[in-house]
Amino acid sequence: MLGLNNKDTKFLIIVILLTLSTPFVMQPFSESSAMAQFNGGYPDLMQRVAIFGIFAIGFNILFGLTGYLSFGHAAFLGVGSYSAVWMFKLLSMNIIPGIILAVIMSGLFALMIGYISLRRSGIYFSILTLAFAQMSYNLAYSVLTPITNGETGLQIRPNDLRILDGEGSSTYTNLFGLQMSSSAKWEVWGHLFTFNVGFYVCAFIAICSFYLSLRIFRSPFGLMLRAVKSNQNRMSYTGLNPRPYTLAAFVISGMYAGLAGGLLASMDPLAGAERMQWTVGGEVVVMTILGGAGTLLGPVLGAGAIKYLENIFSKINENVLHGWFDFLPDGLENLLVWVFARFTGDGWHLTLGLLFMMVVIFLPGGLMEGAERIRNRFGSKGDIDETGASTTKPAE
Amino acid sequence: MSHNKTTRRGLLKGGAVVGAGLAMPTFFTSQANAYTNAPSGGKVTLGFNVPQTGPYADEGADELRAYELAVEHLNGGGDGGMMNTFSSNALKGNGILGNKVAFVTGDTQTKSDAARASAKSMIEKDGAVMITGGSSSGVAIAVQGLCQEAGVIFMAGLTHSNDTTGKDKKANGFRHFFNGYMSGAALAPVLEKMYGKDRRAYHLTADYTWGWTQQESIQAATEAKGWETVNNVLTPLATTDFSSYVAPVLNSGADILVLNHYGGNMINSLTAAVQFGLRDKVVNGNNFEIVVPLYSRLMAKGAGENVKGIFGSTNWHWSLQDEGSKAFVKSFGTKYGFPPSQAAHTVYCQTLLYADACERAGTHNPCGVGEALEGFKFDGLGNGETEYRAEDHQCFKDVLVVKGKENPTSEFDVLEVVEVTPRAQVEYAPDHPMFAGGELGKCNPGA
Amino acid sequence: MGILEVQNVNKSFGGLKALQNVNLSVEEGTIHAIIGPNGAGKSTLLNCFVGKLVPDTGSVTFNGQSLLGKKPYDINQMGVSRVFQTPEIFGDLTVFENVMIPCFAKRDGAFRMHAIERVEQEVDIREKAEKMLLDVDMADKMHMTASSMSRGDKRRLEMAMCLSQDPQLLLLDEPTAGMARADTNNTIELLARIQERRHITMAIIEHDMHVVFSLAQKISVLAQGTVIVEDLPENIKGHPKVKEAYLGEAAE
Amino acid sequence: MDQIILQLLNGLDKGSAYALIALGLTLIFGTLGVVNFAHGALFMIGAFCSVTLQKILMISQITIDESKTDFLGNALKVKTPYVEVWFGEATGQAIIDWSVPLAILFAIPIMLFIGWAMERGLIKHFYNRPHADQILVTFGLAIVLQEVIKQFYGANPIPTPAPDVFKGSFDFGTMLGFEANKIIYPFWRIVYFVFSVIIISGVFSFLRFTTFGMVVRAGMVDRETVGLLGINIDKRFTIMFGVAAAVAGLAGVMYTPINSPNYHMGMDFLVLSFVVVVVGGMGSLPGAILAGFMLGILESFASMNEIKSILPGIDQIIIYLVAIIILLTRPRGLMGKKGVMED
Repeated sequence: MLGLNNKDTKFLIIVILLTLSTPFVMQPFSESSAMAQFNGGYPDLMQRVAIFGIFAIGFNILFGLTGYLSFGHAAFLGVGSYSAVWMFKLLSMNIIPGIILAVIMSGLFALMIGYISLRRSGIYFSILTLAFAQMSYNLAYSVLTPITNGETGLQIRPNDLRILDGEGSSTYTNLFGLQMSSSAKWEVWGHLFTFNVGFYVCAFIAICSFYLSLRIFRSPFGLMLRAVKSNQNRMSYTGLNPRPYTLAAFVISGMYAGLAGGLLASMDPLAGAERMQWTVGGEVVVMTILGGAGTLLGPVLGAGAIKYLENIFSKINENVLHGWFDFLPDGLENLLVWVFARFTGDGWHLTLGLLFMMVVIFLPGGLMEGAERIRNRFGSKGDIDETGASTTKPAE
Repeated sequence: MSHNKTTRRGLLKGGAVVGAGLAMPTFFTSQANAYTNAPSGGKVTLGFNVPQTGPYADEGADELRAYELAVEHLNGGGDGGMMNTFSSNALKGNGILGNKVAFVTGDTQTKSDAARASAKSMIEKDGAVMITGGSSSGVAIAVQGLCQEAGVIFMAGLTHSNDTTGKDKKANGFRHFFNGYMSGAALAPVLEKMYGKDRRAYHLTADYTWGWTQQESIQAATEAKGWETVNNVLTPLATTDFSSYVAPVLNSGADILVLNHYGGNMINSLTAAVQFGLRDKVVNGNNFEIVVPLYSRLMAKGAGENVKGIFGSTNWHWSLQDEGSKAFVKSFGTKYGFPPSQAAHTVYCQTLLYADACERAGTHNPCGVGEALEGFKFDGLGNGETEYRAEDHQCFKDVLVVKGKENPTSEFDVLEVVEVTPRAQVEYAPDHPMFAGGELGKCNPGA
Repeated sequence: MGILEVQNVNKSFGGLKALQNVNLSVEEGTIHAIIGPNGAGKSTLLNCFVGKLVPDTGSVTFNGQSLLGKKPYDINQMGVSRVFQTPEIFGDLTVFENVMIPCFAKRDGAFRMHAIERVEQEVDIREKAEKMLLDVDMADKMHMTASSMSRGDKRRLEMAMCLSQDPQLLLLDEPTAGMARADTNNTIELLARIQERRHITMAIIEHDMHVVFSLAQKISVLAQGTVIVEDLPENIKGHPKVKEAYLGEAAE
Repeated sequence: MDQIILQLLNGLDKGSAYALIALGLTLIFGTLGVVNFAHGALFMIGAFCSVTLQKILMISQITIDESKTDFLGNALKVKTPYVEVWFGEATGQAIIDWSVPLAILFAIPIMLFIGWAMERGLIKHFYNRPHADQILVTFGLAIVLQEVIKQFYGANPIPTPAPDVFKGSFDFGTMLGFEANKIIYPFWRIVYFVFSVIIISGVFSFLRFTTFGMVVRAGMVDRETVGLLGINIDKRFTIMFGVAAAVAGLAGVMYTPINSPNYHMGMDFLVLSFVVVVVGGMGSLPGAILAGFMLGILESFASMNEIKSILPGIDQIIIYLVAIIILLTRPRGLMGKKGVMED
């Protein structure tokens, strides 16, 4: 189906089902329970997980397949966001033109940076991309303020031009009138599920992105990219010029990043310079490695894990902790609250750092390896092939 | 499943349907609430969005302490703090409108993106009806925009840029803190008195929006007093070593250095300026002086001895002796063991003011609350007579001119109040050119 | 006129003259061995054929076209394949994929973007690769990861990769180095079979005289950067200059 | 002219900080082949050694002064540091005054230990892992280290002044025949420069003139061969990791009077120091030093008003711009070795 073999079709269907049921999966606890703090099924987080999933899927096409480690993909995310917001300001609050321009602009930007950076490999390449991204960030924050609105970030104003929408039109992003921010809520047995238009738009695009990346992984082009990672020397002596392949991968992943940036702006029309900072570029690297570089689903899991941690753990303050341990004697309660407070609230970075270390130390293949191990432990050999390595078996 | 309830919440607004093809899906039933996150179950949730990681984490921590104190006081706990000195008597210590006050916290990371994500989660997940906090203007403006869209009230925390209530002002946003213009208006007369009319100033300015607006304000105010501006050099935000910007100052013929920096930037640039021995020099027959227009106690502490004798302005200081300030310092100090910072004071006041406005309006509806706050005049919150101006939602009150203390008696005692500049002196017209270009818009209840 | 013509090639690294006035002509359809003591410049010469090094002066032509300044992948596309001393293969990929890549390169040229097609559906490529693996007796190892194989298998794989491109000229850099006698004999047999069946021109650098004299139809002896003798194998044996070159080395 | 000399001095000073960090980073990379993203954190920990010593020296005896009141109106608690109680006020104050230089002695054993513990406890297991894994694990470690410091010391910068004798500035201009006040430079920054020159030459002579250093250098070139000679190269490399950590830590200690240390200062330097190392060429010690000073000087020149007025914002990007130009013209940075970190 859809140009996939049976295994991949099954895989895709599972991914689609998982994505569509995110509002349930991320909202496992009843509203009244103490665990409700861990519910993540609200629109913003679900959107972010989907969007950063797209970002990481794209990054993985470059890093997972070719092994080129770019620290500068944040620049494309930023370019995508700025382009989209400018389209909202000038043309229409409909997200389609914004997203299209975001992908085009980031693609052009990636072509330029990639063309220069790919003259080098290894860490020299990484530093070149990092340098480009940092330059973009520093300039966007200061000198380019007329375009980027600097520190504050580019925002929508009621008196923007919006040629297609006309005077006094709504300032909410929409898809042909369907507002991104509108949601339906469903209360059942104390659970509250939110179905948000924006999330489903993101989810639809994320599934398309995933499908595209699946096709790339299984294509001769994907094979060439893996050849680049494996042995560039042999590739050259086999009559293949590695540069156009890596450049194509770089531009594709840059366009994915731009798409993610455009979507971020579509869900929340603000484009800040921070999106271009190296820490954001580093974040997608971390997401990809954490989930499992070179696997199809890993980067999405990594993105989900980090965004969840960032948004949920940072909100657990001592007050909440006291609520949890209320039933304990005072001394013990205070002790436990103190211990937990080191890792939550303002200590959430510590949890993040520890998580990186634990995963890299104990699960060298990232979260996907963890999933693999669990699957093996329980004996059932899943039939979803993750690495893409052995799917090129002859069709029996 | 007869007890299932499908409601439509969120920000769906009628009209403005652009594409003709798609009509509104039918599963959305009519709006159940009159405004976003109307409290239910006797509980009202406030969202405290402060920096918990990054350079301003300590400031954020102090804000959180003040928020917790305010919530305690609103719910009738503690000694009541400034509720006792507040000129409005609407608050009864039984929560807000009889609803017990609960709160959620989040981390802005001092990044507009993260701050908006955090605020959104408070609105979407926790049902916060008001968002407050923050420690930089970029964040404040970004979150203010979000609250306007989402239909909740935003009480800006520490934000000093003219833009917050200037070109980026929003109907749902209110600012208690002072701004760059007020700093200039308060400082200039003191500087003139201390250093004379005929001075030449050299500005080092953080190269982003806040820095620019403050520099513009200070330059205008000092030039009006007869000073000359020799140069204005923009420094990158990421600078940690300011030596190469400080080094040329002496040769420029300037005899005053104005540091339009905040936080780590300010600590480092001031340290570098003092290290270069600028203050020991005599230029044009005048002692060379340094001015830091925006001070905070935490920053002054970070700069250590270097702040001694250096002038600046601040929103509030714990050593003020009015009843409101004394009451606040007492209840904060008793609870936490040290005096509150200006950030703590600002957010404490705002929480009280929000609660008070709800009581007076009789609703949490942002439009009602906004109306109650607009043009509201009050006293007893530590800054003398104060007004929230209706035209731009900027708060007008006395501004403090402070100076680094020469002989501190404790680690908190680093600033001394030189002058309390009366409110009249720092007021400006709502259409002042430095604040032009924005539009308050209409209040948005979100429904 | 040979398929590969080398004329007056000079190459020096700093002060060291690696190649001096090298002249060489490889006749189409023959196996041409290049021998010589260590450090004679054999590998340098080979690198000049494939675009890894550019000679300081002189010319290298293949089918009448100059190879100078061309990139390795261009030279390969012209029909020159190379087997390395230590096998250069795609270690992370399966054996089958290793062979498919050169098949793609042969069909599509140096770059073709086919990001949406499926590898599985490239029937012609797959068939060709399968056939090639059968040819070198590796069909059973098709789905192994290449890096997990023995050294001998890796070399056979590399050979298969080069052959799958139907090269006009195959360059072999010590194809039997480090092999046991039995393996060496297998390799000799394989190369002879290929030459017989496909008439591929080969240039071999080799130390093992057994290999050289079993295969070569012509031999060039390189010593201190110059070709001292180029002749038929029977004339090389016992040639005084060759003796001097090798004994001289041994005497040192 | 005076401006140029002044910025040259600034550049040398900035450059010495970059060079010191890059030196340690390169030592680790060159010996162990590990990309250490936690190196900035080591610099930060060094700085906090200085803060810690200051805090230790300031541990105070508390006496209650009934005549004064604190901010709450209670009787004031007067703190007198024990060192002043024990050694008399003058000596005690002098010791506190000299806490930053004293912190050098304090920091060396601590940093050596941290370096050793890091290598044995964590880095050792990552020698044969991909560079990306090394980056992630050391990045995680960097976050953990800085968060731990934040838990203890808060996020606000902590002032750690230089001894009084080093306050003020020195007038180079009068020496060179300029007017007074034309070229002045703070004493402590001169001290920092001299200090870094000493450390750098110390590390170089250690590597060049001691047997230990020669073995290490040989090991950097060809680890296997040196191992075959029966030398325990791993142990020496572990020690070099400790030395590298100590170099970073000392750079941090001495830096504290220049900028008040805070918990994320390591991250601020991290990206920059990597740019320096890569521009210098991966694995090359002289390259790292050269690049450090070069970028420091260029950065200083870029912040001159004359240049900024022609190219606004140039000081924002100069380092990255130079890095790009150098990497495009010299494939392996200034003095990089072939094949190192190129795949």
